[in-house]
Amino acid sequence: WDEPVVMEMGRPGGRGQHFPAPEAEVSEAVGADLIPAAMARKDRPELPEITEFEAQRHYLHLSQMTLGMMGISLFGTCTMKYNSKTAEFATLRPELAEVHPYQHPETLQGVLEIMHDFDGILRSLSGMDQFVFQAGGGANAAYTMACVARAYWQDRGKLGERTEMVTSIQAHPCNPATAAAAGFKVVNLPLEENGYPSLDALKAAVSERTALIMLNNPDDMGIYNPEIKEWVKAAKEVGALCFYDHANFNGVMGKLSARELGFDACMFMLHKTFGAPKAGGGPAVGAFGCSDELAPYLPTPVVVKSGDGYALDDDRPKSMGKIREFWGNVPQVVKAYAWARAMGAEGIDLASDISVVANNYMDKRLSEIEGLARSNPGVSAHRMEMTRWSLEPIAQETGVGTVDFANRMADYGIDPWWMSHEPWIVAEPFTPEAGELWSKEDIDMWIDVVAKICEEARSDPEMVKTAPHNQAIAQVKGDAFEDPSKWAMTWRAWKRKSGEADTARGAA
Amino acid sequence: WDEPVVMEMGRPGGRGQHFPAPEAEVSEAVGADLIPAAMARKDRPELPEITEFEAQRHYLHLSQMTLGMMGISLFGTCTMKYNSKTAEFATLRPELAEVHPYQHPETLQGVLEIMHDFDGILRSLSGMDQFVFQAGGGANAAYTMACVARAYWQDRGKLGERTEMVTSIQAHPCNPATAAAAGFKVVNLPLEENGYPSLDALKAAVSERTALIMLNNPDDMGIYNPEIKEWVKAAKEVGALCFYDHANFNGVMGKLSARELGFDACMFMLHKTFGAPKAGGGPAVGAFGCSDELAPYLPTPVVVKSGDGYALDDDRPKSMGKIREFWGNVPQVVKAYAWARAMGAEGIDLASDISVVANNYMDKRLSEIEGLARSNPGVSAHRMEMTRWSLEPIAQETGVGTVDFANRMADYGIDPWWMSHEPWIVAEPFTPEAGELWSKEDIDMWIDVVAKICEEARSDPEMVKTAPHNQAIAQVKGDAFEDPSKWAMTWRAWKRKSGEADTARGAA
Amino acid sequence: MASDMRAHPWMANSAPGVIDEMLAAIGAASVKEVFEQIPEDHFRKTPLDLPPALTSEMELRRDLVSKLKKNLSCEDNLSFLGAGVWQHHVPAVVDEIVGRTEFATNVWGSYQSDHGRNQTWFEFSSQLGALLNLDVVQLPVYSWGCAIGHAMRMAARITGRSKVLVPAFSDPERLSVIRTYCQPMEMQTRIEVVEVAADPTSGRLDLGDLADKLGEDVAAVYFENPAYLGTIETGAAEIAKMARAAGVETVVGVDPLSLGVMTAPGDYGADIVTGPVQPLGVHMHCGGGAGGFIASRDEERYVRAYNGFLVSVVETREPGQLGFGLACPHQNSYGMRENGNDWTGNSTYLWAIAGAVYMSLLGPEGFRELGQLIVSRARYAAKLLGEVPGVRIVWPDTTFKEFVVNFDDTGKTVAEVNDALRARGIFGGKDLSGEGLGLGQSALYCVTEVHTANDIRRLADTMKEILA
Amino acid sequence: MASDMRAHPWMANSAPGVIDEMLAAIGAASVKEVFEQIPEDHFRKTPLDLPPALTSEMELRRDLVSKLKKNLSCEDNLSFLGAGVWQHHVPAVVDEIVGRTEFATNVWGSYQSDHGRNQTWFEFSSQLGALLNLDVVQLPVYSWGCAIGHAMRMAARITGRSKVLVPAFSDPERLSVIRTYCQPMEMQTRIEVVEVAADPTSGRLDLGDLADKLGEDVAAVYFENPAYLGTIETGAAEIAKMARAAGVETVVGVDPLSLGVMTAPGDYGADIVTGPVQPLGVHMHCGGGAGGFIASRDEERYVRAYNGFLVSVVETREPGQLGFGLACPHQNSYGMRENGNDWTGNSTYLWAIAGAVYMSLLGPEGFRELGQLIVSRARYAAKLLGEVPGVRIVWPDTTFKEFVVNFDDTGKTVAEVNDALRARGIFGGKDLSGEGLGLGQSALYCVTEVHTANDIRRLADTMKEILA
Repeated sequence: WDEPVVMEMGRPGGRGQHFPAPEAEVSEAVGADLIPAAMARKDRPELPEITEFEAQRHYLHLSQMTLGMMGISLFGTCTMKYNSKTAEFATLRPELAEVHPYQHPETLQGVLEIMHDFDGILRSLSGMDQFVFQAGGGANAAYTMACVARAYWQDRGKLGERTEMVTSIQAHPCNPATAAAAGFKVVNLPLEENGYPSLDALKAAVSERTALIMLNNPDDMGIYNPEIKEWVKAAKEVGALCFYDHANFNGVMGKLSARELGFDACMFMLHKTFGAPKAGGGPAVGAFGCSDELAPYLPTPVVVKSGDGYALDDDRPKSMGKIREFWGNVPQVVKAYAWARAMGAEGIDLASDISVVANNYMDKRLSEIEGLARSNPGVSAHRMEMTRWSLEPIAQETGVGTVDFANRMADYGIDPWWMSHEPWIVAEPFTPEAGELWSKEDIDMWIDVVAKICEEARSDPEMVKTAPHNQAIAQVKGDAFEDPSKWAMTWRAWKRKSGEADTARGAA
Repeated sequence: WDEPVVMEMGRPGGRGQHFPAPEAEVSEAVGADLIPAAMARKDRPELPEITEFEAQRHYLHLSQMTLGMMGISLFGTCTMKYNSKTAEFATLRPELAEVHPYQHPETLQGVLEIMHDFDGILRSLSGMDQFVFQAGGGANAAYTMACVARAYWQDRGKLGERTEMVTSIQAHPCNPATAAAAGFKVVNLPLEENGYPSLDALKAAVSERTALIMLNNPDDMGIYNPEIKEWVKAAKEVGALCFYDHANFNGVMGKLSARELGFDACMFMLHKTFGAPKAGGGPAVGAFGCSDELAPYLPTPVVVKSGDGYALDDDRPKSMGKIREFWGNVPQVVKAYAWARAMGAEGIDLASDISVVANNYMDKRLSEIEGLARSNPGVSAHRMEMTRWSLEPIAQETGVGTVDFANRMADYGIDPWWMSHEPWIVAEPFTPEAGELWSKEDIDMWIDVVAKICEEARSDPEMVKTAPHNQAIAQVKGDAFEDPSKWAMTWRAWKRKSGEADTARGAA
Repeated sequence: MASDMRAHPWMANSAPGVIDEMLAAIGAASVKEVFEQIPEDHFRKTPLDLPPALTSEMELRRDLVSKLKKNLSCEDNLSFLGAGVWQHHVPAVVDEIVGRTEFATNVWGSYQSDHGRNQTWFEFSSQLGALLNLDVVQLPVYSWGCAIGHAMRMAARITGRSKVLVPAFSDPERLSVIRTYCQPMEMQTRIEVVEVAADPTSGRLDLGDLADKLGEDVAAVYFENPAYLGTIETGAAEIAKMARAAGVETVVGVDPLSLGVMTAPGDYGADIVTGPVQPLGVHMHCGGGAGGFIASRDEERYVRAYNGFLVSVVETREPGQLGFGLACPHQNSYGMRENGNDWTGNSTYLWAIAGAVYMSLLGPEGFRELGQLIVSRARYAAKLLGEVPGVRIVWPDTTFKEFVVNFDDTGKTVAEVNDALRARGIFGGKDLSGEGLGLGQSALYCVTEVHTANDIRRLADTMKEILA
Repeated sequence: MASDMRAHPWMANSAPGVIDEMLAAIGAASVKEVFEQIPEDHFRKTPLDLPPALTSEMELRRDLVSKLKKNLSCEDNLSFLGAGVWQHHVPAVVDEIVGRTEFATNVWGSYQSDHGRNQTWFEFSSQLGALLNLDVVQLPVYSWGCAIGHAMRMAARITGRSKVLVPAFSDPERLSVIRTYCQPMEMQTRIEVVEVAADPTSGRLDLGDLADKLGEDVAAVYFENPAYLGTIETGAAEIAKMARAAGVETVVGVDPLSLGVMTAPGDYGADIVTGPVQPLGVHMHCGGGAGGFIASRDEERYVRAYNGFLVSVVETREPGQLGFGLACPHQNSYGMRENGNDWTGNSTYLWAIAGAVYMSLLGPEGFRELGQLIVSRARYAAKLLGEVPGVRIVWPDTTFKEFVVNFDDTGKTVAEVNDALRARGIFGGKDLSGEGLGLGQSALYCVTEVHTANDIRRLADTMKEILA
């Protein structure tokens, strides 16, 4: 579809929705011009004037111009899952969609029961004592950890002293970023030859200043830090709290228990590991769980069993306060509960088996393609649920790099791959993850496309560099993105900057 | 998408749905092997073995490979409407979707109220005294007419004598076909120079043998028969029943009343004029309405008001019997009710205004394109809501005909046009209809595409004849469709006939 | 149009000025002028009398939802109603796909632009063919009854005969439709519908009576498997053999959900097979989920006798590529008007899409498990109900999902029992007492995969309570 | 995997033999082998203790639906709850679009493959910008409270100051989030949150107190319009002027549904504007419909201070074609980890899609009509409730959709009133009595376009009845 921007569509007086005039008795009782003159809007917002059908058709076109899981996506660090429509439709029923979080708990027993039961499921998977679902994503759960740690140290009168958070340079950016936003100083440990920071480095980094450590394991390379128990021990020895960022849980589901490894808290991404939709970036849930020792500091409310029913516990005087309004993205919690129920213990265990086996199968086949290199080539052990790869050899040979590959993949109906979080320790990186959803046939086809683009990079590098070629639009020009005179985050700004109109009313 | 046939997908043992084993107490109580040996299936049906996700993705791909109202469709005789999702979602609620037609009427008061109210709306629009919704489409409503006529004449002891149905050669094929299927002999009146059969011809055709006449007005040419009142009078004079097939109601909504014109019965296509989805061919509803005189012969049950509530009247001894099981495609009736409520009397009247004005606007612009000819060029009056056009001039000039144009239109994101019902009185016909939904911009773009293809027909006829070129698949080869050794209505048959496999188990 | 009227959200050209713009282009002075073909005295005199317009979606929605909420549903109540529309599990993916606006659209469509839909249709026929073990499946017609009606007329066309045999224990609803398709007797082209007696001990066809009636004037014999009253027709192969010997077409009706555990009709000699589409992933929709399929062996005489749309896979101009189109398009009423086979038109093709998705989700194992589960739970229900004092299961051990429950010894009518059940949130079985089947105060109960053992015990316990 | 286990419908490679096939390709002898990195003593000792698996969709659905049905909804009850999540009409087309699997997908996506999504995001920002009269709109963050938190931190970054002013009458839920973002005091980088007194006669900001507190250490002043307690801040332009004079950023919170009738914040001097996304076509979802937007004027110092995703329209390699991508991608935490602006991650971007569709459906006239309708009905409700003996409307004539109802003179607590209402199918307003606002037994009532005059009379009549 050659689809215009909605702001260009329509005609004067076109309507997509009517609202009735107030009932006669209402107008008679209250009159007109109810907004105080000082605040009454005088201009007419420059919105499109289109019919209901035109809005529907426009956005249906745009949806069709979105690959969104329609192809094959082995997007590493995001763990592609099947998003059950059964769960989706259940949450769209008025019994959940038309429910207000301030309703009396007596009217919320169904959803509270599900949240309580799901808390129990996560407790079993992690060994933690209490979960909350208020955080709106994994990063927000990391922030929750930082804020819980603040409350914990504040309660002990040590907040001014415990000023540091220690993590690995390979940890997800949200860990250092949220800790910093919460006011902690971040200590990043570099990787050593085994692919993870050394225990000695950790021991050197932690001290009486350390408030907490925040870690992934395995990391995005697919490397598992086998000294993790010693890490936790070293951190505990200086009194620091230990947080397990379970972003890469898929390969260890049912295999590891964060609590058994000694961690005080952990988080699960329900929109990732637990099959709730990610929806292009939320609504999401970072389920945060912790030990009884940290539970008093959790954000409120906490769902608790109360007699025969369920209640919301708001009376937690040591609570860190709210990380976000209300109780969280409740429908996503219900979908995650549905995923866990549909999988069951045996299914979850099998899923991590498949996930790791499939990643190693993929590794094997990728290693046979000329021009690719596996990260940490010295680590020969089987990787976990994903592996970071590098295009450095072929990039040096052809000049075609990972961004070009990503652009070209879309032409094959394949979602562009995930390259790497910052910093790019591995040159020209990409990070595929097979998970338990994709069939062997899908994985094979994905690898075939990578191999095909390698060939194309050699035979016609320019074509790859100018990809995509059969997508809705051609490659975008990147120069505007950092140029204040060109970037345009709204149509207003675009019209003003592109000189298309003189209607930049109200612009700065 | 290069999408395989589902029968080729999957892997042995792949599953898309589980069903639980019977509960232990059930198995204990009833045992196993419950199907008598003579009827117990021994072979395994050759169905695909795929995951839930693979089924979803496959059919999502196929949906994306379906234009389905995503473009612009001015498909004549079908009256494209906006299908409200508001109504769609309402009917998908369990309060209607999970309702059984044999429930006690006390448990069906909501849907009965809507059907009763909608009956009232159609009564007002037509002047008839009672509507039923049992017929599953317009053709089925025509068949209902034929069967009601049978019951009417049987009741009068005249069924053996009243053996003929008179109609116009331009009436929708369902009229003669259903009358013939009901056992009547069909008398077709030819068109005369004004574009409709003459009153004299009608008078000559009707007699004591005539059971009924069945007519559209306006017809698919957009020509209105101004002598229709005289026709009805002539038919009545010989005692025949008169049926108004309101397939082309869109241009006369709110303008004409079938009963005021003298008709005994009429039908409305709810999936067409009344905004219920056509869904590629049903479920649909042909709402059949008639006078009090014919009402006793209607199929049962009829929704009636009963005290404070609503009931299903089954006790109608003169009824023709059932035209179809149950009461009809009830959700479509609800959607049609919703359409009528959303439009209101003023909106319906306006819609027929727009419909006829837009058709004449289209006529004007089409007449400016070289190579097209309007049917019945002698009729200069403004046409009704559609007009039949002919490509004869350009076909003679270039060899490119209406089928070729239709193939090519899809390449522009435009639904191929409707050509004509049989018989093709007009050579190389096409029949556009604008209706009230499409914007002037849409209509203009549609006409621009027609003009463009005319140019293409002149500059590159071969290209047009081999279209489509940018659809999911290329032009199909038609030779198999009439060849028993090649046609293949199932994958089983295809495998057998294409020699792809020897698994034609059970084939004839 | 009054100039102060708001543009309607469903009519782009109702925006101010657009009509005038088009009139100007036409050169017409007024809207009235474009209606010039209609004589003045044809315009209606009675003003329209419709309820107030609800152009606001919010008001429209409230009207619809508040009215529909007056219904009681089989989701909030425990229902044992079947008999032509059955409560089965509908997978969410089926709902998703049939709800896609590309499919749930107002267009009738075309093969050029709607390849995906065509393929889905073909996949419906292909998968159903795999369940039936038959090579030709037509796109569905309005309902099972209509499918039987067309099948009867096909048989008459093929054989040139004009009598059909149906079981005495036929669903009155379907039978009424069949009669509509075949009769009345006064019509020259009528087909006579004759009933074959039932064996009262088993509910199955009385083969002796069948043998008597299978004459040279008979076009077809029809039976169902499982039958209307739930019984399994174990004599199916024998019936087909007898029919073939008499030059009679064997027309069968089957529940497609039984075919994971019951023999495919293509394997016991059926010539034409019909059945309901609704069990294949379509909600009951208050009866609006109905649809009927027709299938047959792949012989030209059958194929040429179909009334509707036959989707065939074919090659395209692109080597190796497959496409889809309509086979034998000229034999239907679109092609031949009154000389076509019966008639066709809009039907229930959206349910073909539902069925395609449904069958692909279940696969061979899903159908087997489903059949197993249904028959087990149905037998369990029959067993528990049979243990309620005064209640008798008429044919206890030959049922797929439906069975006849007799209340004669309870002193209560079915209507009374059902009223009492309904007051307790249970919709009892369909009342058979008025159907002239000679079964007294009997009801037809339907049990499917949606009924758990608990649900069934609740029914039996409630039955005990109200009959105590 | 036990070999007799059925393949799971959500795991293609759980089909028999596939794992073995992959192991063979790898050259691994067992699944155990691929886990070789994990030391033996790390594997969990406690077995998983989860409820039984519901691999059958039918059973899963039943579990979910039967549990959710224990909730009472605002559809079946008449609710006057607002305060951060409000019951508004959601057009069906919005539900359709956000439910499309292309959007409601598990992928995070990419700009190359998801052009349609990118454009929809841009259209969200563009339309919201048109309502706000501002040129920069970021994709939404988790919630309104989070949006304010980020805005405060932006202001602190921009000004280099570390104190923010908030109204004394603040929503405690949002205020708690703001405090989480700014404090605690022990942290070196903390931002102090100071309350500005309210004028008790109007509920508006006390401009005298504001003037006193606007010092050189103040980064931002925050107020809402309409405010938490429903009042309209008529002094908005004055506040912004005072702030600008003090070098302080004016941060405003607005209800986007008010902007058809209320002045755009871009027109009264707001520097950074926040607000809830939920009213723009998102269901309440038990609070899961929350989302918060942040917008500002198009100056580099603002743009460089954003924490999240800024979608910009740009040209593509194809002349005349427009595409979309992320502006300033390196300033967020993905680009700079702990040195980025706050942090970003998954957020509530699906609601940007809802908002885009919603705003395109309403257009300028829809927003005007909607605003008119809401304010009229809210005032009507305030009027009728104010006529109930003992009930007092605290600020009767300055409200948009919410207003404070005081019950002190009725002798009943809000909790008692609400219990009595609930027993009659009405969810009363939010209880303010425990919030330390000094408003006694007061509740915050919310009235929107979904409440008809009848609904409102029903509330007033019921209130009379229970207070009689």
